[in-house]
Amino acid sequence: MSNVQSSPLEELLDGQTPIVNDFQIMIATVNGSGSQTANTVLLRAMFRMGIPVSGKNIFPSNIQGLPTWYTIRVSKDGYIARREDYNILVAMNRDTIGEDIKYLAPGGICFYPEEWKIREDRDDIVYYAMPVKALVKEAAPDTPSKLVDYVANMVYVGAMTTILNISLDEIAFGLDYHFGGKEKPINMNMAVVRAAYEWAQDNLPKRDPFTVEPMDKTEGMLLLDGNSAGALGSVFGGVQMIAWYPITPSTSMVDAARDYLSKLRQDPETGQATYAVVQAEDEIGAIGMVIGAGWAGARAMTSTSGPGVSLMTEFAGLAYYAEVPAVIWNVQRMGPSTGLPTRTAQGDILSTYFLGHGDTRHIMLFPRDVFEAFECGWKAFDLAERLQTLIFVMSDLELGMNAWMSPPFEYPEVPMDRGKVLDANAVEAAGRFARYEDPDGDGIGYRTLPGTDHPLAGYFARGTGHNPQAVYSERPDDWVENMERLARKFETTRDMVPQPVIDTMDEAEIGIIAYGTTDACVFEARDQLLAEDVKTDYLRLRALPLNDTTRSFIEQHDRVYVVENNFDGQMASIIQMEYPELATRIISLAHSDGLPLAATWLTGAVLEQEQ
Amino acid sequence: MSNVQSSPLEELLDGQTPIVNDFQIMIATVNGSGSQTANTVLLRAMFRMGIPVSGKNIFPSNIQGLPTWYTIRVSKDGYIARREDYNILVAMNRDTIGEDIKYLAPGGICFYPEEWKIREDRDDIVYYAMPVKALVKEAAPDTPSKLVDYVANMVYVGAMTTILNISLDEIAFGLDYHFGGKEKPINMNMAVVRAAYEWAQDNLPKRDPFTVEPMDKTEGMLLLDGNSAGALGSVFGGVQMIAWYPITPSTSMVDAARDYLSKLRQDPETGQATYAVVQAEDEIGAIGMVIGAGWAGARAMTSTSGPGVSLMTEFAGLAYYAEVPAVIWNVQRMGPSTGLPTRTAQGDILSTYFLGHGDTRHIMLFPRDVFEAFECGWKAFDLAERLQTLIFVMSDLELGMNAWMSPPFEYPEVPMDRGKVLDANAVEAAGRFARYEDPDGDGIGYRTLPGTDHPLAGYFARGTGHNPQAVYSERPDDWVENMERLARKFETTRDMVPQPVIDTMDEAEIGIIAYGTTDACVFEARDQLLAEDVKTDYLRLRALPLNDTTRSFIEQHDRVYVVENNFDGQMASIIQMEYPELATRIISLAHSDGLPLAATWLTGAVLEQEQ
Amino acid sequence: MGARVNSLNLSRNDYKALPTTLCKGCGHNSISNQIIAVAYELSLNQHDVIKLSGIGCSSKSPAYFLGRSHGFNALHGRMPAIATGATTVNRNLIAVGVSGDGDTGSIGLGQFKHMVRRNVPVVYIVENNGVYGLTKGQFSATADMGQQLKYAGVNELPPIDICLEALAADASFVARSFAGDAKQVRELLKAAISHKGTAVLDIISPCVTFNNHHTSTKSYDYGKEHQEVLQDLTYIPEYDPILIEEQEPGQVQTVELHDGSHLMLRKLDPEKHDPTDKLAAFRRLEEARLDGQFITGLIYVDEERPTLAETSHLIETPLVHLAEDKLRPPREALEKINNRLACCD
Amino acid sequence: MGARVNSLNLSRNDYKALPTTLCKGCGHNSISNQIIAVAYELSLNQHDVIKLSGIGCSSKSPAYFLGRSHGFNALHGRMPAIATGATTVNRNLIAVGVSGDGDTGSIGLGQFKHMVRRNVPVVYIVENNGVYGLTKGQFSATADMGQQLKYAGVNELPPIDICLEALAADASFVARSFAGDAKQVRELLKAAISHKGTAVLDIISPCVTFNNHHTSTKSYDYGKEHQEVLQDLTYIPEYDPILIEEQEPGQVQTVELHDGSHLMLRKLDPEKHDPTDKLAAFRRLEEARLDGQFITGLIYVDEERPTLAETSHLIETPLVHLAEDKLRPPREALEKINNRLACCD
Ligand SMILES: Cc1ncc(C[n+]2csc(CCOP(=O)(O)OP(=O)(O)O)c2C)c(N)n1
Ligand SMILES: Cc1ncc(C[n+]2csc(CCOP(=O)(O)OP(=O)(O)O)c2C)c(N)n1
Ligand code: SF4
Ligand code: SF4
Ligand SMILES: [Mg+2]
Ligand SMILES: [Mg+2]
Repeated sequence: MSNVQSSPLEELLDGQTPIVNDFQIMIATVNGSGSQTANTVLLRAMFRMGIPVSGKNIFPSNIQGLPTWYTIRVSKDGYIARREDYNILVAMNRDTIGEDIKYLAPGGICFYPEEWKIREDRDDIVYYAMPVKALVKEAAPDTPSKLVDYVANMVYVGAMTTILNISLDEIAFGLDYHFGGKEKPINMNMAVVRAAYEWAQDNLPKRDPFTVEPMDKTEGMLLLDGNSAGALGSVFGGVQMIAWYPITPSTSMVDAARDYLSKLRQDPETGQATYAVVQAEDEIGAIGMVIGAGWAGARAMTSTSGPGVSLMTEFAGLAYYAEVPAVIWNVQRMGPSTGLPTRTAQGDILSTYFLGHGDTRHIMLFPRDVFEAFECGWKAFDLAERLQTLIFVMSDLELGMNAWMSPPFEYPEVPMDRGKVLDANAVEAAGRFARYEDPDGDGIGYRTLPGTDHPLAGYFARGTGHNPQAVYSERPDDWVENMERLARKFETTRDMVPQPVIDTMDEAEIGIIAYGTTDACVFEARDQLLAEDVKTDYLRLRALPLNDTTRSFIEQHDRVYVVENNFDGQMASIIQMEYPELATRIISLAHSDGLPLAATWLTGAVLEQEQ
Repeated sequence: MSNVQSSPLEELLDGQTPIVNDFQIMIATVNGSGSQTANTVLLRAMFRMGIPVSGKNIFPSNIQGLPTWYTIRVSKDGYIARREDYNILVAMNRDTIGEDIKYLAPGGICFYPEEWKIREDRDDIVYYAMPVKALVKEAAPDTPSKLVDYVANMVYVGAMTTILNISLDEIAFGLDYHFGGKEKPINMNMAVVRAAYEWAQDNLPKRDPFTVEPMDKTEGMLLLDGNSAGALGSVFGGVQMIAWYPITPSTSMVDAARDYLSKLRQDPETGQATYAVVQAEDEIGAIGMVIGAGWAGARAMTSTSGPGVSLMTEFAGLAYYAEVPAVIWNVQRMGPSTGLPTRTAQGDILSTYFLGHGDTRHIMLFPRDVFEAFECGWKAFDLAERLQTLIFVMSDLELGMNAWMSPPFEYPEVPMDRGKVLDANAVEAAGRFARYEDPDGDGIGYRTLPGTDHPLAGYFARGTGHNPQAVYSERPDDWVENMERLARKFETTRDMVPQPVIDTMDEAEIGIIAYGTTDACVFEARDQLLAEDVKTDYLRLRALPLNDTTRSFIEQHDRVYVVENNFDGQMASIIQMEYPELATRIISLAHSDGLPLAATWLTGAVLEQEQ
Repeated sequence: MGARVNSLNLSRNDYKALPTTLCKGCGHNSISNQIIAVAYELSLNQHDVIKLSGIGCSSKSPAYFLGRSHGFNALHGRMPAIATGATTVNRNLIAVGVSGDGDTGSIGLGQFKHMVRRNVPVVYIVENNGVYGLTKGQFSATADMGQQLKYAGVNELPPIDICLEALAADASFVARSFAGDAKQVRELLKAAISHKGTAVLDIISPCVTFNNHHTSTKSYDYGKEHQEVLQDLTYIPEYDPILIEEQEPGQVQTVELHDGSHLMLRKLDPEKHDPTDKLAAFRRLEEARLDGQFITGLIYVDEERPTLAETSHLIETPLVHLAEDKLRPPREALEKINNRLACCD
Repeated sequence: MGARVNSLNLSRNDYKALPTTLCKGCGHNSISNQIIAVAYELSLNQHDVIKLSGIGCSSKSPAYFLGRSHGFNALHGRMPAIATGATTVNRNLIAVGVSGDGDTGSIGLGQFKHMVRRNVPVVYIVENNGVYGLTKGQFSATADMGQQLKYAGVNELPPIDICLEALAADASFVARSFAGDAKQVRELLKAAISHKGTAVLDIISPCVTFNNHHTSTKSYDYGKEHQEVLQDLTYIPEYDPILIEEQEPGQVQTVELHDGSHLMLRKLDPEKHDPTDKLAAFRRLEEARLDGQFITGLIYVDEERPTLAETSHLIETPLVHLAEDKLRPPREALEKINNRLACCD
């Protein structure tokens, strides 16, 4: 070793063991430049090497030309939450390269296009300059000019494949998968990958500790986004009608549904479909169609985001009060108002719970990952029809639009629960029919469907006050009885919705409650906390309303941290209002800046309180 | 005395002292038959005799032909809450006379048209049959046929005038007032009143104890409905634009506003107006116009009810987040959904507080009576402009459409507070302008109005994420800073909104919290409770958000009853979520059946807990 | 002597429902009566019918006819969406919708037009009285310009024309009628029920309480005096060539409706309005609007335009009749997908 | 040599704002440029202008012009309401609104039509590309029937026609143009700004990312090839009779706009479309729709129709300029009312 003063980087790297399968990559590009292909190919390649990965896209609300970041987390421990730092930067956006490099963790790597000739002025990181233009020209000289930017992204794929020791075969597989076997684009892209790979092999001596090694942790797992998973689940739930209006980040859910439906539920010869997908003129139309369909006996759903839900408010009240089944997916984004369409949040909890004027409370499901998104897809219909009401599935951009690993989806083991529906024979047998009675004591009446061939089967659904026969009534006792029945139904709901999942540690004194995508952050933070000797029990809510499991969990802990990705601590408020006698045990840990929660944030926040 | 067995009525009346100025009248009529004139004339007559009165209309959601009830409460003690029982029935609706008589309190009176020849089969009440047809024919033979039903109501006015000893002069005054001095209708109606009055003097021996006597308890007081008072207050608040869409029970507020505005704010010669009232195509349009006007610098308001508020959800979020001042009156009716348009409730508290997706909380005012409705009318504008946000005035059908006594309205003693607005000179002096900064630390930035003649004055209002310069920003720090400022503003609000009013009793152990029109019920129930030796302290909320006054009030009481006219106990929930450490002290007493709360209900409910 | 019955052995009374709670003399009541009459005459199965409405006096009226049918009293202005959902998932249903001019022309204009554009199969009746009846007499968007009402003041805005709006949205059936012309209402209703897509019936239906002054174009007097009937209409359930041949050539036009029935139009209008000519329909409507004419009859019809069910390529069986095995794809389908998405199969 | 300036001593650059974030080549950008050019040429005071929009790529564009003006980026489809409120309380403002075909034709159709009906003073530009650009390419309500897009599939519904919709709602200024025809856009913009009520400009503005295939009627190629210009337009800030007299008689029509400026129309169309004839405008539009013509130019104008401010009988002074003493009635007024309402005065 030389005895000139070593640089901070050398110090950092000196004698350091390689960092294997445990780092985060940040790929900074320009919106519309087609980096998505490159990124998912990289992601899938490592995934197929058996290494737990997750991919998150941080993109602007525009179509072309603005900064976009894609993070790939590689985690041998299976952590999939966002990491606040990143170790490997692929700097493909000239406008942001300054800031992007600034926040690269010490000891990290920065790939960038050689032709930008930037000053390599951080001495605690490794710079790898790539001759992007030259490589593209050389490897794919015939690329149409409008595809050059697109293909250029393959340069970093190739370079990273070399430097990180990714399997080139898996990259090839990934491209094949992505382009569905279409040879032309596969070959064009692969040529560039290979050129960059080889150039890096020959010219880029490895000066960093990061590397991947095959593992066996993804065997049999899937890689998918939550919108596709939810769509697929809905298809396996037998969805009959989707009415929707485009809005980020929910649009791709309906896209996926249309895609699956056309393959699984359309006669390939006649083109005849057993489903309808209607693009409405707005969200009021969309939910109205869905409610009309649900009333007529179909499994109907819509998918939207905050602004759409706000527009659905009046109809949500109607469905609640007229007791019409339907499913609404709220793929949450940042609010209030138009907010940030391309950023994630869990910010619509309170407003959805109480959506609609008058005394209203809705049922909400909280899938934490794509596996549960699939499950919610079909279960939501069972619940909606059983309970004759709206089911809100509260997804978010983080789940809906990012790439998640998952065990294979499980085929529903129970037949479709169509709820309490009387056909003509049943009405005939009863000799009477009254829509809004409570014969079973669970608050749920029996309904008939339009088209039921019996003179007593008809009824007039309405959002106005009604008696058990569904006839308009202004009588105080009719109103109160009906509200009391609805309250009974809400109680029935508590034990019917997906139950909380509890994970305990020996001698844990504190509890954590979280829901939805925040689970990933809690999962990791609990390990971090354990490392600091803070043991935690964890209850993950899967639905509202709450039930006794949650109550007892809180009773068993003096301090319960409710962790959520919003500003006001909305779920914490709901818990406090539902369990006033336990309210003081609740500590709200809420944060919302558009990004998924990071475990380090949560760990810090809990430690601050506990120490 | 004869020694035949005395009837129950005789027993009841026997030796009983007259019941003076303390009873409730129930007038049962048919919708559209014009009884409103008769009823308000009766009401006003007793009011002018110095006796505290209140009038409540229980009417159907249709135009003609369905049952309607009007109650007049006469209360020497000044109680104005609904009474559950009634002592005097005027049965003018054949369809309901059976039920109406059934619920008449023992010892009561029933006036009814002789020609119906009903069986007088209750022996614990007094029947007074009136020859309605004959009297009308005799007294007003030339009445156009379509007015006969209308004028027929004057028969019960005349008969009651005799029996209850109401001043005939005041009846005459009332008719004059009602018809604005127009001789023809005054004479026609008065002729029938007089005929019935005289007929009763001659033919109707008094067999009951009820009577009125002049008092001095209404000196200088007004008699008015809350919608008119709110409208008037808005006019004195300098309202510049009203955009609205008709909906019961808010419509009459805009009607009244138009009426007052045309007199007070329109040049009688040129017809030129200093205000605009626009009937929008729906509530989305209405609130949009109001927000456009508020942004442009005007005092703008809309008036609506639950379904309208639901439709305004998305725009409410925009105004909240873009920080645009405007005033929304929610004259609440029964919900969920279309519910009961002509019944009262305080059911939109939770949904309004959290109106809009994302982290949103709104400011709400709760007028308890017409005096405060007037006050809210102008104060809401001051608050909206000072705080640059929506102010929701939460009235209800009970306040909006019923007749209330009030001290004279007080002219605003402070000039209009137009809030933090920079004109061109101020911008010039500052040399810069950024819309969403917090120079004063109260969370409120300075705004400029369109038309401000300075090159730096312009800004782009938006519902999307923005930096202090109002430029679109997706930066996490910009988002968080903005939300933190909004939270600061919300804190500022707490001490700026109308403060709670507290009334204590010596040695009271329990507290009561109520708001809005429920005050009348609490006022009376506290006396009833005191009679049972239960002493109460009382805090009346006049606004949300809460502030420390409320916190300390709760701290001072082990048990605090939150009384409200809804099903779910919505304000109780909000208090519990705001003050988790006090949550267990809160006991929700919520009831909602479409009618205003009665003191006997509350007294019973409290006693049940306290004994 | 028993009551007269139709081919289902039902009397006219069997097509009634709850007694009306609308004002005596309200135009809406007479339209309800015509719906009852038509359903009886056509021997409609009530369980095949769904009654839909928004909010308003007009929208209440479905409670007063066809008491055995299912009904949905929706939100103000939002009946089109409910109709779209219900008829899409059950193609067998005959949807009869009743709306008001406020419901359709003000708050519901957008939904209305988009429903028309999709050609959702529904008989869409607008009971048009120029005011908001239920909220006590404000002007609606169809009120006459310059009209004065005691309560509402002067209407300063031009009226929108429901038929023109429908036509601009590519409606496949557009007619105007008058509640005072029971026969025409009935024949149009029959044709509308036989029509396969959206049938828009703009029926002037006087509000006797708030807008029946004879100066109002929405009053009985005005209607009776000014109605210009475009054609004499006869609905023929089964095609009867003899009936047609009896007519003078050139005077009678027949339109075949998609269920095989026909509408026979005997032209009364000198201009011989041809209801299959869209441009003519536009011109006729716009002229009437500019000249203040009150034309009634079939204004436009197109039996070819595909319905939403057709453009959605729906299977013939109503979706709600499909059993679980048609709705939930088989286990193997999921396995295939799992495999395709999997890491390392 | 200094930059060229206008009569306010401002350069064209002074009318710019933030750089666009729309796609390169997007039609919307070229419209923004014409707005900048026109504002510069007319020497508009930017503080007199408010820029309004809904949501969409198009609706973002007000951030890219007139950087010194106030602006309000409203909700999806709801710009009309904001425009109505702002212009009603401040009559002095010149409102320039930018919307998209999804914004106006889908979610916003109802508001749009009611705004038009009220004749709210606003230059209402629809940047019409037949798709939802910002949400990545779904068909909007103005998409061509039968059109196929890779992502969105086949559009089975007929397009709505923004101009026809405006006209049916009694619009007082209706024009259609093409983003590729900068001169026409400019002249129409100038006239629209001088117009006193709602000026609807339906400008075909290609979405180069999602709908610029030459088979689409909303593409550059199609527009260039098929544009049928109704008139050659020249906006004349001040009336110059000489300019007019130079023209061949019968070939030129001038329309006086309410601020005293004029629009000179040299007719190119053989049918000599007269933009002051409403029936003709209807016919022309509907024919174009049926025949698939792409006509551009001034389709209809009526300078007489009163604006909302006029029908509301507003005082000339903008309401927002009124001081407290004009807004809050005096103490005595309240006393009088108190007395009138009082029990026993
Ligand atoms: C969202 C909403 N806004 C307002 C109302 C109040 N409202 C009930 S009916 C009606 C107007 C009905 O007018 P129209 O459709 O013409 O029916 P008509 O009563 O004249 O038959 C209104 C505004 C409501 N029910 N819902
Ligand atoms: C209530 C609501 N629904 C949906 C969206 C999502 N959204 C944003 S822009 C847009 C369509 C814009 O299309 P268009 O008006 O044609 O504008 P373009 O982008 O084509 O210029 C939609 C559906 C939204 N912002 N708000
Ligand atoms: S108010 Fe008018 S529309 Fe309503 S029921 Fe009466 S007459 Fe008919
Ligand atoms: S996506 Fe289309 S409309 Fe949007 S900016 Fe790009 S080209 Fe323009
Ligand atoms: Mg009407
Ligand atoms: Mg578009």
